[in-house]
Amino acid sequence: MWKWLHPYANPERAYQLAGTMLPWFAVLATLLIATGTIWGLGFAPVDYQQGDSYRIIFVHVPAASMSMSAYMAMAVCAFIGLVWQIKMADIAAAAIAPVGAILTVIALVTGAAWGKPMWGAWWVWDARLTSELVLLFLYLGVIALYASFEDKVMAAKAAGILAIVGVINLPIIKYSVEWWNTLHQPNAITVGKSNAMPPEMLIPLLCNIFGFAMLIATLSTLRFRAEVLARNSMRPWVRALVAKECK
Amino acid sequence: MREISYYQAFSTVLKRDLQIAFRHRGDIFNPLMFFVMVVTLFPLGIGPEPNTLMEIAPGIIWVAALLSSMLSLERLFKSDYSDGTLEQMMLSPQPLSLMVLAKVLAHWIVTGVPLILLSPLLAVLLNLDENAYSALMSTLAVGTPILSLLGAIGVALTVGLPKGGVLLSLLILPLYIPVLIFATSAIDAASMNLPFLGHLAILAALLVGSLVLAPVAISASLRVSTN
Amino acid sequence: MREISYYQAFSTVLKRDLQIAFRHRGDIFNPLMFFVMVVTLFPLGIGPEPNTLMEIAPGIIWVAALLSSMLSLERLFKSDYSDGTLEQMMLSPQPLSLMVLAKVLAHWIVTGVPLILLSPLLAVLLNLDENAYSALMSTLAVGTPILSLLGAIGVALTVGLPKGGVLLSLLILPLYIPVLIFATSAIDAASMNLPFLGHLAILAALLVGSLVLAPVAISASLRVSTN
Amino acid sequence: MTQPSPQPLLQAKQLTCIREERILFDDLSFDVYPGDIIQIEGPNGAGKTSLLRILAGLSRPYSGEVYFNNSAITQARDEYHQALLYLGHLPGVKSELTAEENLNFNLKMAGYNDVPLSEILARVNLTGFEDHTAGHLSAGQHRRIALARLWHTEAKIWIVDEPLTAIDKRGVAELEQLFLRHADNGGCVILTTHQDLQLVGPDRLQKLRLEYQFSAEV
Amino acid sequence: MTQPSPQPLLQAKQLTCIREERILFDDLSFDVYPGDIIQIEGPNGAGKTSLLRILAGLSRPYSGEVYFNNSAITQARDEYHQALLYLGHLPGVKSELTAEENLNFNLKMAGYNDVPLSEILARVNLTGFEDHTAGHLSAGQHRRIALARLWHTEAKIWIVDEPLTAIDKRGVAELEQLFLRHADNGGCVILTTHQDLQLVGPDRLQKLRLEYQFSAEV
Amino acid sequence: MDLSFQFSSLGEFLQMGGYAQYVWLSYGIAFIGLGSITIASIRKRKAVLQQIASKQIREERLRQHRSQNQ
Ligand code: HEM
Ligand SMILES: Nc1ncnc2c1ncn2[C@@H]1O[C@H](COP(=O)(O)OP(=O)(O)OP(=O)(O)O)[C@@H](O)[C@H]1O
Ligand SMILES: Nc1ncnc2c1ncn2[C@@H]1O[C@H](COP(=O)(O)OP(=O)(O)OP(=O)(O)O)[C@@H](O)[C@H]1O
Ligand SMILES: [Mg+2]
Ligand SMILES: [Mg+2]
Repeated sequence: MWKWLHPYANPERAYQLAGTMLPWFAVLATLLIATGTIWGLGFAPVDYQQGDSYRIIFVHVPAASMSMSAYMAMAVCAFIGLVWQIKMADIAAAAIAPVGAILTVIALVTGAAWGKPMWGAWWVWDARLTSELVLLFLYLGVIALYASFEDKVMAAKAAGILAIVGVINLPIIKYSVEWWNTLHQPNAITVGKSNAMPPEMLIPLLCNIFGFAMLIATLSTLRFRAEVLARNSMRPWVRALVAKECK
Repeated sequence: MREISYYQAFSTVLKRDLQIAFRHRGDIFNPLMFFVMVVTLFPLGIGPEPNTLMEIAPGIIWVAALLSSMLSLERLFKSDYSDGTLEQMMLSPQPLSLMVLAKVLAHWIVTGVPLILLSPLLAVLLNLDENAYSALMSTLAVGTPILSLLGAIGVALTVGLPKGGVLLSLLILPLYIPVLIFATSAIDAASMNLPFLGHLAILAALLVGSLVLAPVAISASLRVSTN
Repeated sequence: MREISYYQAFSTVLKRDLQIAFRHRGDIFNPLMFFVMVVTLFPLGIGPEPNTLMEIAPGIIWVAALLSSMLSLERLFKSDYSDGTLEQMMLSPQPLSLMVLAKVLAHWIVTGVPLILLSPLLAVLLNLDENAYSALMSTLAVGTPILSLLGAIGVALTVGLPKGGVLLSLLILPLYIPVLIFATSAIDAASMNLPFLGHLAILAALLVGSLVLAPVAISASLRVSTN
Repeated sequence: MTQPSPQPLLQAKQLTCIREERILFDDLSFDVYPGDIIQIEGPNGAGKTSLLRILAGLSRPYSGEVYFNNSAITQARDEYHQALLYLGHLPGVKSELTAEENLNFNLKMAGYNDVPLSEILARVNLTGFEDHTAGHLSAGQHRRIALARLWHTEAKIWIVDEPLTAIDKRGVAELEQLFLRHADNGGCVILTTHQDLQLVGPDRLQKLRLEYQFSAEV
Repeated sequence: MTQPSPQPLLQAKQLTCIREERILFDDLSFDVYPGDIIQIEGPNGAGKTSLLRILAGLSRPYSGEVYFNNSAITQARDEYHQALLYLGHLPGVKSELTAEENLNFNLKMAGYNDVPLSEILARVNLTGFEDHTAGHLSAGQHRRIALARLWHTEAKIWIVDEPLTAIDKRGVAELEQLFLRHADNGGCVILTTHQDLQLVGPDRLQKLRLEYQFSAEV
Repeated sequence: MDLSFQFSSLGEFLQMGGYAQYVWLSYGIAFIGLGSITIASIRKRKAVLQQIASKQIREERLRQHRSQNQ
């Protein structure tokens, strides 16, 4: 593990590697999301139960599932940073956090917009909804902690510890919320049990899910590169870069 | 003459923290009063309907306990940090996580225990079902140490920041949610005369888990945030 | 070249405090998050029943606003005290109560205003009756400055003490109770489609009273507690 | 401590200070004239800081009174504060603000507008640190931000408590020169320090020694 | 900084420290032998405190490593901390406890039991203040409580950051004597101060000068 | 697989079978959110470069100041 990661622990190498991967991520993300969204909005068949409101699924489910994956990715980076003391991994974790938070917000808003026509309320205290809300709080905690330290090296380490603690708690939270909710009030969300989804719906959905994954990769890489530059501003290679780009 | 003993380090820190707390009686008295006042604010804000109150009593008592634990935690490492004692503790030959555990234990003794003892009184104020008293006290007894342990992680992360205050709540309230949920549903079950030992067992498992993991996380956080 | 002007003193303090707050975005963001999180804790503690939640929503939102105002107040004078700025303010040729008023105003702008703006969202989360939204926002608009002013008196009294934290809540929560009662009953009235201007007028009167008296009380308390 | 000079700037009359039932000083009277540089001396715990805080009006003496322009400072607080510059153990510098913002705030509060901030900061050797937040400066640089006020003030009476703490040698020399210049221009300086002053010679420096007193009968 | 002596107590190897993207020192290496008294010199903001904190293991250098007994201090943390006594800018004294309780706590944490507390406090001239709460003592007395630990320790390596701050002249002389005695007994002292040491002659004192560096390419 | 356009007109497409506000709200928020974070991320790199450049200038000034003084 250490041997494999070691070369990329060098900021300059990491910066360049990120630079070569960036366009691939970006192109894939654009293509997949464009296909999935246009297909989903215009060409996928109407759901006989929910009518056209179901078309929200093509943003809602990708955003919701990717918000969780992004958290996992962040925590894994933080763990690598903490255990093997690789500064680049800490920076990567810090770069993922805002992207994940935005996805979580999107999942919440699209879910709420879907809930209003389906359940007649913008918000109910359902297990899934609640745990998504808590996920948002966890993200915000990581971001706020990172923002509070002026020394970003320390900031990334501290935020990393919090991300790891959060990931241990996330299953506990999810479990507890699920279990809490069923005790009080079984909720009427049975919509979209994905057992019988026809391929015309499933393919655009999968397109968007992968598209969102690529988007996370794109945005995180972008932010990662900026952070690496900021952290290494006294290095000659950064100075050369600055001299080149700012004329 | 000189003797490095883990036990001595633990007990010295514990004793010192208790001594400071008892010197300022306020440290014990104030979180308790905060707890009582938050609980009394609700009937004022919601209205005195006994049935509503009864229904929401477990939730209110536990939310108040959560907030009061969180607020009193805020200063856990702050004064040690700002007068340099924390630095000295990090430089002492014993493991930091041990001393940190002693500090958390002292904090719990000072703020958690009185709260548990006082809780039946508040239950009376809020018309809680009588069957639920034992569940209330036992969930508090098992749950408040978890709150102290988890909260201390957040405090350790923010100790070097100029204004930790409210940031802290953002970090640790989400972590408190499982405790809140299991505890209040245990009380609800008890007030419906259902068994609640299952819930309590989950809480106990959480306690054991955090007892093992939290000190390590706390000391790692302290080393990072005071770097 | 040198010119002692009251207006300049007021605006300099106000600007500086806002600047510090905007520098650490957290100062604005965190009390707000605390407010949101306390509100979400209640459904988790009490249960997701929409009707119960609707009934207790005004109380919960106002208690959360009260606590978040109080907690964010805690640091109002503390950092000025511990870095010596307060001493310098006391030695400046302008009246202390003026500068103190500027500080309280800055605090309210930073913590009170965002809270008012966010409150409808929380009302949605708690299923508050739609008629009551305007009452909620207007009581918050008139009530939160009172909280800041009254709270600042308590903060000023405890600023010299090593651990003000929870003691503060004892001093000021009782002062907050009238505001809580009038505000929640205004909202209750509104959700039953009754007029609530009467309650609001009482709150406005309280605001005017505290605007006149609090700054004097605050500056006197500061002089006493830092002697 | 008395010179044949027209009008004292500041008069301490029969000051007594009692802390924790211990008498720090008793019946202490002295006058401060323009041009005076007075060093309060004494071992740790003698009561130097307590005396300076009483002189500045930050705490009240057990008995006695401080006079400025022949009126008690509690009576004429505003005029006194216009003529006074006090720097205590705590520097009065906010860690969250930059060096420049801190200085600007301090000067504005004292009524000075449109000040050449970076020039003043250059005087205390902080060029290049103008927009570093003060919390990220070293101990000495932090204190220098507070001291910068001394370079731009019209206050006649300077009361400074251990101004040389954490300041490097070159900084100490510059401060001493500043004190001399201020005294020459008709101001007065009351200071404490445990270091020996190098540039302010024994002809200029007046010393007021506070002895360490054991609790004794009054 | 090298003497023909058998075994260095502490070795700094190629230390680099970067703060706020400014290089404070780069590739700094030196050995510390028993008997050394080393004063880190330099203007405000040069990086003295940063260096001492790295030597003590309180912060990590950007690159490089500190060795104690030929093993990196991060590896052998416990043994190193047994041999180390560090006193920073902050005294590590609790305002709520009395002088005696503070000292007792500090010594117990370092593993010393049944210590003649009042005797040690007498060494730092705090007789009569044993049961005053530390918060009610003067600035110098407060620091003296922290310094008292120096009079009762078996640690070989002393790292002290501006130990003379706020201490009166007699206290400074006593401290210097103590440093000399400690070095004679095979210990070493690494300190910073902006004052000139009077008793530790230039034959004993080794100086390590940190120059103020501008950010430069590595 | 049926890959035909599901709506008979653009107007109908915009109406989304009566769920227009919810569907377009969702997609709107999603794309505004993703778009703004994309822009912010791209700008961030520029801002960092700018910052480093201005710092270099300041250092230069500092170096001159110090060499004058010494
Ligand atoms: C604010 C409200 C909502 C939130 C926070 C929310 C959140 C979530 C989350 C976290 C997932 C899990 C994604 C995964 O496991 O990969 C999910 C999936 C899903 N949601 Fe929502 N949701 C909300 C409202 C709704 C509504 C109103 C509907 C439909 C009526 C809906 C339909 C679905 C469907 C169909 C899935 C995929 C289920 C599956 O594949 O297992 N959601 N949502
Ligand atoms: N907490 C911090 N965060 C970021 N930068 C810091 C911090 N502390 C110090 N620095 C930077 O490191 C530089 C050196 O600081 P340090 O405290 O080591 O100086 P010093 O030599 O001890 O100075 P002094 O004589 O004033 O105590 C400072 O100029 C500052 O820019
Ligand atoms: N806040 C306080 N409360 C009670 N007593 C105090 C307080 N501050 C100081 N004292 C008492 O007053 C005495 C003198 O303190 P003061 O700070 O005036 O001494 P000092 O001469 O300035 O000493 P140093 O040289 O150490 O700064 C102390 O010994 C202490 O007993
Ligand atoms: Mg003093
Ligand atoms: Mg220093």
